[in-house]
Amino acid sequence: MKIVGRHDEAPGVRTMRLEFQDAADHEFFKETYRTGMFGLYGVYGEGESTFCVASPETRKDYIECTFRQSGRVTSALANADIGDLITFRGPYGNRFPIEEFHGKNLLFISGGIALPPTRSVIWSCLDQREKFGKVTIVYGARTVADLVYKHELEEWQERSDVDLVLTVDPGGESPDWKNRIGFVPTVLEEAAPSPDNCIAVICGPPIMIKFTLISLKKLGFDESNVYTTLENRMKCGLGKCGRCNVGSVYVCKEGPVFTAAEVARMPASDL
Amino acid sequence: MPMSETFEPEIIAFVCTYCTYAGADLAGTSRLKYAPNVRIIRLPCTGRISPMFILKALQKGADGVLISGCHPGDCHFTHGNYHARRRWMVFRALLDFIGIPPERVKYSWISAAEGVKFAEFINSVTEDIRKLGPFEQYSQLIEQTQAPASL
Amino acid sequence: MSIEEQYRTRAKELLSGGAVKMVIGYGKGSTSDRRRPLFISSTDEVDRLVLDDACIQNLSGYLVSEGLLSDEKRVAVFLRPEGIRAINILAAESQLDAEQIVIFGFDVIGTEVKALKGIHVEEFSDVINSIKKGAPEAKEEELFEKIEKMSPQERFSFWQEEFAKCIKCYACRQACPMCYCRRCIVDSNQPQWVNTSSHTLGNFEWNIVRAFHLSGRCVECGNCDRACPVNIPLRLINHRMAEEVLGAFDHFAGMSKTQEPVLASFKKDDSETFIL
Amino acid sequence: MTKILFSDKLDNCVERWKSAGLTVIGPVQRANISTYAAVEHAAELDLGLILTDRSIKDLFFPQSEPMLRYTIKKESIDTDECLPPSGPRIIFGARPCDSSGMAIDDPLFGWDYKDEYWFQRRNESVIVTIACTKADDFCMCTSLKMAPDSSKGSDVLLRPLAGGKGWVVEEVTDRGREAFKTITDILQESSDTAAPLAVVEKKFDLDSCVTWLQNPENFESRFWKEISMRCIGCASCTFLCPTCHCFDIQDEGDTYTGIRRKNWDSCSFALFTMHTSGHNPRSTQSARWRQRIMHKFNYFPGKFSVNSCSGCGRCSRQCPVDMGITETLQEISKLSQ
Repeated sequence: MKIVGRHDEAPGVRTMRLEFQDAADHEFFKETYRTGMFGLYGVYGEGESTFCVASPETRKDYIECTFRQSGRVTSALANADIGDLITFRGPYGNRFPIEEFHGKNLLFISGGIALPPTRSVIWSCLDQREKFGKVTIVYGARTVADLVYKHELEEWQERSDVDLVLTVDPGGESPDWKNRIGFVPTVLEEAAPSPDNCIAVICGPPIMIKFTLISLKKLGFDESNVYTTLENRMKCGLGKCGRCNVGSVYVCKEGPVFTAAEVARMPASDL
Repeated sequence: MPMSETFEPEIIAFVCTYCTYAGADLAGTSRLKYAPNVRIIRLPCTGRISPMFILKALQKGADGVLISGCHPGDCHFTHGNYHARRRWMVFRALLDFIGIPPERVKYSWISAAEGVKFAEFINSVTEDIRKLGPFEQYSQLIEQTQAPASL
Repeated sequence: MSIEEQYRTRAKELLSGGAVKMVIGYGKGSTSDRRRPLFISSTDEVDRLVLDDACIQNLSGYLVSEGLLSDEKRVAVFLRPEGIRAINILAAESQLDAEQIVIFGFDVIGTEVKALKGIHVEEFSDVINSIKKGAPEAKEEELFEKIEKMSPQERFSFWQEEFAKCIKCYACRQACPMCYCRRCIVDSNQPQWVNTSSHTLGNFEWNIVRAFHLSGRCVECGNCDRACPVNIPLRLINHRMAEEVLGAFDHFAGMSKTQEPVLASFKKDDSETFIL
Repeated sequence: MTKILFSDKLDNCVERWKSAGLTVIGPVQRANISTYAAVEHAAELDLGLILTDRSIKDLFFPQSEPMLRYTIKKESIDTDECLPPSGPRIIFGARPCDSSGMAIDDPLFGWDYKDEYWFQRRNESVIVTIACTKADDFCMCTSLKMAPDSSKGSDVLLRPLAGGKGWVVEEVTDRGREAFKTITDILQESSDTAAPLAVVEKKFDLDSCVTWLQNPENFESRFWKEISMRCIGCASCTFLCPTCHCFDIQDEGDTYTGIRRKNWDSCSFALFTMHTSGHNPRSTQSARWRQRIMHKFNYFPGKFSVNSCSGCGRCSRQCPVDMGITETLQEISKLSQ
């Protein structure tokens, strides 16, 4: 795939827009891709790395992905320039059942670098805004600089049909920070969205998910109405190589999207 | 490949920037002619030359490796080359025991003033490695990595 | 009283008085000729300890398991002289505090188990000294001599055949008390110094690197050699390296807990005959 | 009357198979280890072994193999897929535990995406298994509801005659029948009967172990830490195991050209599941050992209705610290009573 656009979201975090080189591949992607699926992005000579497709199923002319430069593959991806070719294998995995969300209120909760998978769902819904009820987004990061998709955050903030709650961890605020300060679960409890007819989508580091699930329970959310995506280390994406499974669940085949009820059935200490 | 006159060995040189690299520079500015088979990699000190570098050079297909730095006592960092010397001693024994001929890895001390010694050293090493011929045992291993699994 | 009984009694005393929090020793294995590492932390388990000539494994590697010694409590461990030397090296390389280690020293001569006197590592220096003296004269294995006599090409072919078997299970590394790095060089991928694939080239690299990193540190306990599931004679390479540092730098690994690591020290008059 | 293949005729068979275009593979001693390798003559085969050190898995899922070659050019990337070497082959003298191990892994490599590397080799191989008349302390097929003469995964099963004279031939699959057609005239009808099978003592009660493993409460049991305390975290058990199938994908090469390889990987390595962030879902050795046992006797059968263990006992036989599946299941067996 060809890199047609790239920009930095936060220190070390980059978004790339990729276009298909091969029409048949693009057709296949158009047919199969649904929000929530992931892909293996690679640079030959370095390897492949798994992350979600950050662009929604309503926009399939390209793929957008956002990643933090941290390992061998992501460093190579970060070094790739506009016009360079990288590989994409996928889309793999299951999806968010967006149709089932129709007519419901939506609550998105996300932390740090985990906004991309949530963003994919957010845009899938905002691109057909009329089909959904109230949309609330709670997003937090360690510091102001670590917030990703800053332009889109501004856009969402300005939209009257989206309720955006931004927060940074204590100590991470900048002098002109006007939004909330506090950890995501705390801020969520303060915002206290109603669980009535509401679907929650949460994505974040394991520790955030753990405490946010507790908060959601307190707020009265039913586990089957809470969705999350588990992105484990993967190599094959085809249910063979054996590293992504949590208990008996192969995340690459049966996931990465799970309801909190499904997650609760998995062995907690192996998550 | 038969050992013929046409064989031009590929040699990688790891040199310290303060002495040998300056010596190479001197050889150049003095217009001394020396064999073009050597690719020089400049490092801050011989103490920085990890045996991994030597292995990597062989793994990437070098026929010989050459290592050079400041004379004992002259190290810019006072004793980097003393440490390096011990390491080479041990590494040489190891290579020998594994069957990688020690003649393929050469060591020397060349100061910034020894442009002539540098040119002569390069020439003699190139000549020696040329005589040894291509490092076929290792290239055979490298080829194996390209081949599909045998069964 | 047999040594086994003596040590059981001592273990009981140490554990009951709280002098040590754990005793690492040997227990019965899955067959009559096997012994397995045993971790005892209560006095009623002490009778499971076994000490006989089948207790071969060097247990010192367990001492550097993550978190074991971080509470500054003492741990007792059954060690042969090689194991005791390993403690010296680990202490010299700041991997543990030798004060925390209570040693149940023993040696096996023929089939007879002999107790080694002492509790702390410095008390065994006589034993280690006498091994050092014996080292150069120790009878070398036939295979070792055979390899030494080979031409480089023959040696290469010999090791090629051996390393071709390697499956990169890293049992040699995991079994070695000296391989304590939290992240081994083969696990580092930026850059990838050693190919992780177990093709022969990658296996050559791995085995050379492993041997080099153990040069002057290996105590020849044989853990790696016994652990190797494909029977690569790793002991030969280790022995060659030990011989080299002894000959070239008069370095015998694990003499004391303050001994300078051979490749982190130097002498101005070190031999350099090979340098042009 | 049964069909018999006499040992002294084996070399004729090898000749026959070779001229029929089959590569003949069997257990041999090479460089101080027993393994499977291609042979030219029957004399090279070492059929007296209880079990080879290396498993038959090597022949279907090698420790390292290229998947594709890439060349990066200015405007495009050329790739060239490397498929395994093809050609029919006959594996003579596998043990029932090894052969059944291959059948156990078939559903894994076949679910959803069909692994060509595995199935090309599977489809081109005839496995001739020899039932066991000898066993050692580590053999445990009977504990896994198998037997020294299980024919699972075999195309032909041979039962040894007393005195090593030959084998009673039992053709199991069409592929086996096909391969043995080439030697029909070498086989002889005889009333000889097979020697008694090896007696493999039952070491644990599998059903009660599985019930214990399936109970979510036992996931956090102290047992896991205790049983795996001496585990040093190497991969010799997983790599020698005929059914362990985890792998890694690695690129070797530079920015211009190189090879993408598939290498064995092991759940006992800490790095296996480690995220780049440093978070590791299976962060302790006990969690990793638990995963291995759970995967073999709980998760895998849950998905594919078969235990991912054929009872060869290599894990225990080769373990540097004398651990293994046998001991763990024996202990679980005790706990579940």
